[in-house]
Amino acid sequence: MTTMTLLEAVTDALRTEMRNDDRVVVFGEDVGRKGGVFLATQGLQDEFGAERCFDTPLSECGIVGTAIGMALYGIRPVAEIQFLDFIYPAFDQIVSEAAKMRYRSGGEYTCPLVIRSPYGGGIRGGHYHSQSSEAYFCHTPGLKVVIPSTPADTKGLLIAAIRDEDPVIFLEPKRIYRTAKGDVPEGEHVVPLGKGRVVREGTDVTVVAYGAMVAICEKAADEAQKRGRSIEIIDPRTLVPLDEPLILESVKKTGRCVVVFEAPRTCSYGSEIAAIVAEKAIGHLEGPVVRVGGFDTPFPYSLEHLYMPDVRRVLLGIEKTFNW
Amino acid sequence: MTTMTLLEAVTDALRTEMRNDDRVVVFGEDVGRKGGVFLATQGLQDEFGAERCFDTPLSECGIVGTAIGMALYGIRPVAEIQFLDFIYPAFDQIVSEAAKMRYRSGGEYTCPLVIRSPYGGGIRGGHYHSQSSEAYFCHTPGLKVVIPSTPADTKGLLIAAIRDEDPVIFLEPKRIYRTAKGDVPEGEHVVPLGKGRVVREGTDVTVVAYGAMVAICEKAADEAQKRGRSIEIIDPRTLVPLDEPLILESVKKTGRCVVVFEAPRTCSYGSEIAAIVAEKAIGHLEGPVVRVGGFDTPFPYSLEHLYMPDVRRVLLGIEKTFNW
Amino acid sequence: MNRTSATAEEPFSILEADGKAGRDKDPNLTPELLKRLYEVMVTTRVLDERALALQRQGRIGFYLQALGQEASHVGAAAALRDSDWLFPAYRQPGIPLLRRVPLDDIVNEWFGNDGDICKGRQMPVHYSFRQANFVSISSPIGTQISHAAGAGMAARIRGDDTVFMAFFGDGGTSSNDFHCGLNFAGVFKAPVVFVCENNQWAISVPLAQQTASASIAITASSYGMPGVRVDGNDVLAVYRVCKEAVERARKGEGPTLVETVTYRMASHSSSDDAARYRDAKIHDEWKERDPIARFQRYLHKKKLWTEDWELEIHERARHEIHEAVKRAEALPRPSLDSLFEGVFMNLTPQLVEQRAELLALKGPESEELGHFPL
Amino acid sequence: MNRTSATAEEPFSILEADGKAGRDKDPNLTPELLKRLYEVMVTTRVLDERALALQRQGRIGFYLQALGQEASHVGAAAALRDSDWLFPAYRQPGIPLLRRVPLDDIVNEWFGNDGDICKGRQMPVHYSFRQANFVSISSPIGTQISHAAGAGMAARIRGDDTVFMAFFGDGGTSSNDFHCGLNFAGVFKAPVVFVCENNQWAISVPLAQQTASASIAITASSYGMPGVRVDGNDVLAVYRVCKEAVERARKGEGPTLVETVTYRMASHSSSDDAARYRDAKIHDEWKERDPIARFQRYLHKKKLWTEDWELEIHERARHEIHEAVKRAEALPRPSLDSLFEGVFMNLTPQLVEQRAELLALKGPESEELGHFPL
Ligand SMILES: Cc1ncc(C[n+]2csc(CCOP(=O)(O)OP(=O)(O)O)c2C)c(N)n1
Ligand SMILES: Cc1ncc(C[n+]2csc(CCOP(=O)(O)OP(=O)(O)O)c2C)c(N)n1
Ligand SMILES: [Mg+2]
Ligand SMILES: [Mg+2]
Repeated sequence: MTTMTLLEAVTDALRTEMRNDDRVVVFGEDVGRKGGVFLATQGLQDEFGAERCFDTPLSECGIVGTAIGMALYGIRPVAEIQFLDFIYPAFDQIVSEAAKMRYRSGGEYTCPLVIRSPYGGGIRGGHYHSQSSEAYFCHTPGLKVVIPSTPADTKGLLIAAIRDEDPVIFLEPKRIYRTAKGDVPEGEHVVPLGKGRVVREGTDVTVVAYGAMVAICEKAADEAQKRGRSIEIIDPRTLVPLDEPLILESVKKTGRCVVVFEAPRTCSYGSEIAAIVAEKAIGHLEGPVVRVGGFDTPFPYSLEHLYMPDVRRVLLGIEKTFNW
Repeated sequence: MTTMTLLEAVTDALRTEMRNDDRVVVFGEDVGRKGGVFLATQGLQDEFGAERCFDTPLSECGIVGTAIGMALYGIRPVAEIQFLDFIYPAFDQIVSEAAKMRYRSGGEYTCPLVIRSPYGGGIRGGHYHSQSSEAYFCHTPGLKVVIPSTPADTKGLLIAAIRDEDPVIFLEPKRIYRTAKGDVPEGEHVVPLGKGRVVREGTDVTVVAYGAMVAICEKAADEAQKRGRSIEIIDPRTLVPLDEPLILESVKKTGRCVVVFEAPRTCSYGSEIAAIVAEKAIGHLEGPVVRVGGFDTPFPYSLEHLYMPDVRRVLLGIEKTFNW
Repeated sequence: MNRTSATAEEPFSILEADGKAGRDKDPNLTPELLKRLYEVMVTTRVLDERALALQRQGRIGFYLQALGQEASHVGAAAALRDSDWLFPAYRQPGIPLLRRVPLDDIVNEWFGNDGDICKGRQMPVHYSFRQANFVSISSPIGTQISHAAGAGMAARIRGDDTVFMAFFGDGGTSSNDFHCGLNFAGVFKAPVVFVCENNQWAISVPLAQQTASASIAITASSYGMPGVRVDGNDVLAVYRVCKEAVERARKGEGPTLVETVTYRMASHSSSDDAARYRDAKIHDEWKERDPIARFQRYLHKKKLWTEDWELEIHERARHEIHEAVKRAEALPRPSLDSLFEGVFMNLTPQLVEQRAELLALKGPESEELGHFPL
Repeated sequence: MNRTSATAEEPFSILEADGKAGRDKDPNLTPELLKRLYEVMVTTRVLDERALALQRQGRIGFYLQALGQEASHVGAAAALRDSDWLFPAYRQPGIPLLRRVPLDDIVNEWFGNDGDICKGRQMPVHYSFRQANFVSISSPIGTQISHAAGAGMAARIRGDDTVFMAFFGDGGTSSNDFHCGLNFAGVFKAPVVFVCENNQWAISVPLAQQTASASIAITASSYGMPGVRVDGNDVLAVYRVCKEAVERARKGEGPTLVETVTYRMASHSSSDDAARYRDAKIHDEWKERDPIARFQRYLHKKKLWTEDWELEIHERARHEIHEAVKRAEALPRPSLDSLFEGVFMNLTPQLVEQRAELLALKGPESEELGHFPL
């Protein structure tokens, strides 16, 4: 075990898999010499050479399009999109090509690739360096979507993603890149995709949260505890495929559910969790399923701290499941 | 009143607004000389000239990017995307630019434009000529999303969309382009955005459906009636902004809710309706909120008729709200 | 100081009207290869005709012909080794034939039946033939261009000498992927030959509305690669130009853009009627340059062509297609189960549940579907 | 027959090292215009320095300098009429000054305060100045290129003689919108001048990794428009080249691509440290070609420059910026209400409800945010 930040865990995972499998290549804008704008790929070009860790022209479309070509040919691309806000020029390649390749070819051609990208608010990045667009990818059949919230999970899930035979969108909560610290196993460490994590057990309300929202929910749970509410927090870790039983069993136990996320509310992943609960645990619900998310506005700069769910809003959400 | 098909209503709306407002221009791939692959723009180039109805190069990115530039400058672009499946090369322009222009500039610059596109399955178009991706747009703050299900609504909503001061994604259910026929008012006819429609009244279950699914639900409701279930069908018509009260009041009356849509289930608009109901009408629910949608697979060709919700599946969904 | 736009150079050609090869230009291919090229081109045309007829009879849902473009894609692909990869668009039906893909695999795809490699997921002509290194075709225009660049980059990283060939139309040059695909290929010196079949039309949009560039080939300089214009109705010229490009790629000298200048003789697809927007006169001019007739005259001169042989090719093609169609029509639809397979390598719990939902349905399946594109 | 890639031509320049104008090249601008250009360039540099200092002091969150590129964008924009439109990127701070945008409007944007035209929605330097026909800047690279093409198409449709100028970097030429924007402009003969400020770097990626093209200007021929390479550190040359392009556009002769060859003297932004990836030697070479010093020598020769005047410009700029900053720092944040305004023209019921939710919150606002980009 070594203590590291979530950001260091990203680098550690990449290094581990690049050592382990020489088919793994890492590329994107500024990932080579500079080591990435967040320095997530620092040292990789030095260790593995510019053939396996390299800079690309400024084209997300090209990054993903060529990653697909590489995956088709049989190497293992791990592409970085500098900020998730800039992934849209590649949207066609992701949605029309990577996601559908296996299905449309009857399994003849497949796309085992990883697209890593920092996402979410909390670093004063404003409109275009803060968005949480996981829902777009979750809505697209054929993509796996993974979001870690701890350094250990980051390493284990990223390694699992690289080894996966299907395209994985791996979203890194940049707000906690350096604030989330924890013990991380050295060398091989795999956290299987599709398995959630009970962050803390509780009996009164189930709170589902991922990424940077997990820590906020833990603080809120501490507060709620003081007010006599016992909160169970579930971090799904893999949004697609989802560990539904973990969530449903918890909700059946607590009878209440709050989903916390940063994205705009409409058609969000929060809506998805709410819909699943409303479809499959209705008989156990003792209150409304409450979504605590971003607002249905673009992401602001100066009022960022009000836009994002904070402890106050999580607590209010919890209260709503009791008083409605 | 004239009887026309939904497709003819599209043309009628375009013609009416082009006559009414000389700032309105119509363009896209093959919309000029050929009149569109579905012939929705037939006759417009003849009547209004190639300056106001014209063909573009094969670039959705360019179509939407230039449409935004036109809207900024003050004319009223109505862009056609040949099939909704091909809108993704323009996704960045739609999500990062059109949707955010007013907000990010503090209202200095705005984007009143319409993107029209045929969507949905049912014409044996397989993988890439059948998708329903309304959820991507609904999840994007700053976009209005409209889907008509009758010829009269098509005309009224499209005219409202062209007159709207914000970007509107206008999705046309191509499966019923020629099969949906009905009376349409001549000349000016505006159906305001944001108002839903009660397709039929009923007391036992609220079915929310839009586009080509409305007609399927009407058939299912007839069947259900025979079995003693009284179905209320609501067509929201505008997905964003949604006429929530119309749906919530209906659900509060019936105590049951089924949402029917063609898109893959996860993070769909169906999930959104379910989430709203689970948040705001929980005390009135007597059964689970059921989503009857496409499956979480890419759209198939040969098994299309099994992929899309049909009367059988709507009936099963209705039954699930009673027996669960 | 204003660099004004270049004018288009004349396409390189070899075959002259009378069937002779231009001075010093004949690539002197072996009789076997010459005959093979001809046979594939003719078979392609027969296949195309039969498929369109099936569509007109309502037996398959859609079809897209390559009439008049047989030399352009067959000549290009023939410059490759079998181990080289193809990233095709939808208008290169001759390539599967050239690569000896079994006819049943082709025909079953049209029907989307249980024998279809793609399990009936895509419309007709969206083939995938892994055995032939023929990568799955998709409908969105241009996307395969950056795939080819990426595969080329991968081969370079691995140290393989595989060469990659991507096909697309004049319309495809306007796509996002044309720009980023050629750009990446140029920067990373990917071993790719980009073949633009410039057939003058993108559905109803003529070339002049597609780009103001004097030619497609000159755009190559934007990407630091050579660009070549070649007569797309001249199979020898296309072959020779592509052969050079393939050699360059294999030697590590990077990508080439080849523009084959040709003409789409048919309507865009079975859903289209080109008479609505196209001048018949130009059509007739191109008919004069029919790639099969031109090549036939050359072979005739070389005494490699006889009427009997011609008949034999036609007969064999018709017969084999007929038999394959018979077999294809006897096959059922893909199983209901197959709907859920291959979204991922393994079924997710959600897909297992959704499959169960579908399997539990009772009553007749409804099938009131429309036609493409209505 | 292989059309090999062109080599780059030398950039057009006027100002010689000693401050003379090259033979027959001097555009003979009026003393007023010459002095105005110089003043704007110097003020731009002062503004940039002050802003970076504020960022280093933690008073604003982010900044992006244009150090060394003052001639490139000021010279280009000066070729326009005030009624012409600008579609800028984020590295043209001189243009608002040229167009006499009030300093407060600029400075308030850095602070994202209640006086900010953009209501604090965007990071510093993402200005919008409608009064100055300066269109809202966004972060995604390249998107403004196709907007400019579209606006140009619209003006043609309306019969207006407005000209449009879009700015972007060498990195921006790899974007989807560079390709489709120039393509549409070429096909529709839009009255647009596309100015690529080729400063050799896109953050840490050098030009050679961005494109294998010999230059940016030669890519113009892909779009059937003229392309011009100009010395971007020579304000007279940039002005003259752009003036010609603007005239062409206004006469209905279509778009031009101008490549200004320059160098990004600073790090990419306040978050970047160019020493990590860039050779200091080349940096020093470019310092020799400083656009302000070069222009100063020319003015000096023409007796239009004095030390006093120089001091005066600096003093005035520093003073005015200082005052504007003082006013800006006194302003509060935008109101909480403002968070929900301007998503659409009118608030939707959903937004009204969400606003109420936020307004109902009690207790202290938490603000444990990180820094950009950490
Ligand atoms: C991204 C995208 N937009 C639109 C279409 C619809 N479409 C299908 S084929 C075609 C024209 C293609 O023209 P070209 O690339 O020249 O190829 P050709 O058909 O001439 O072989 C269009 C517009 C599509 N398939 N993909
Ligand atoms: C689509 C997109 N991808 C990535 C980024 C991150 N990014 C910001 S500036 C920049 C480099 C831009 O280089 P260039 O276009 O040459 O402009 P310069 O900064 O040199 O003026 C990058 C990669 C972005 N803003 N948008
Ligand atoms: Mg074509
Ligand atoms: Mg640059």
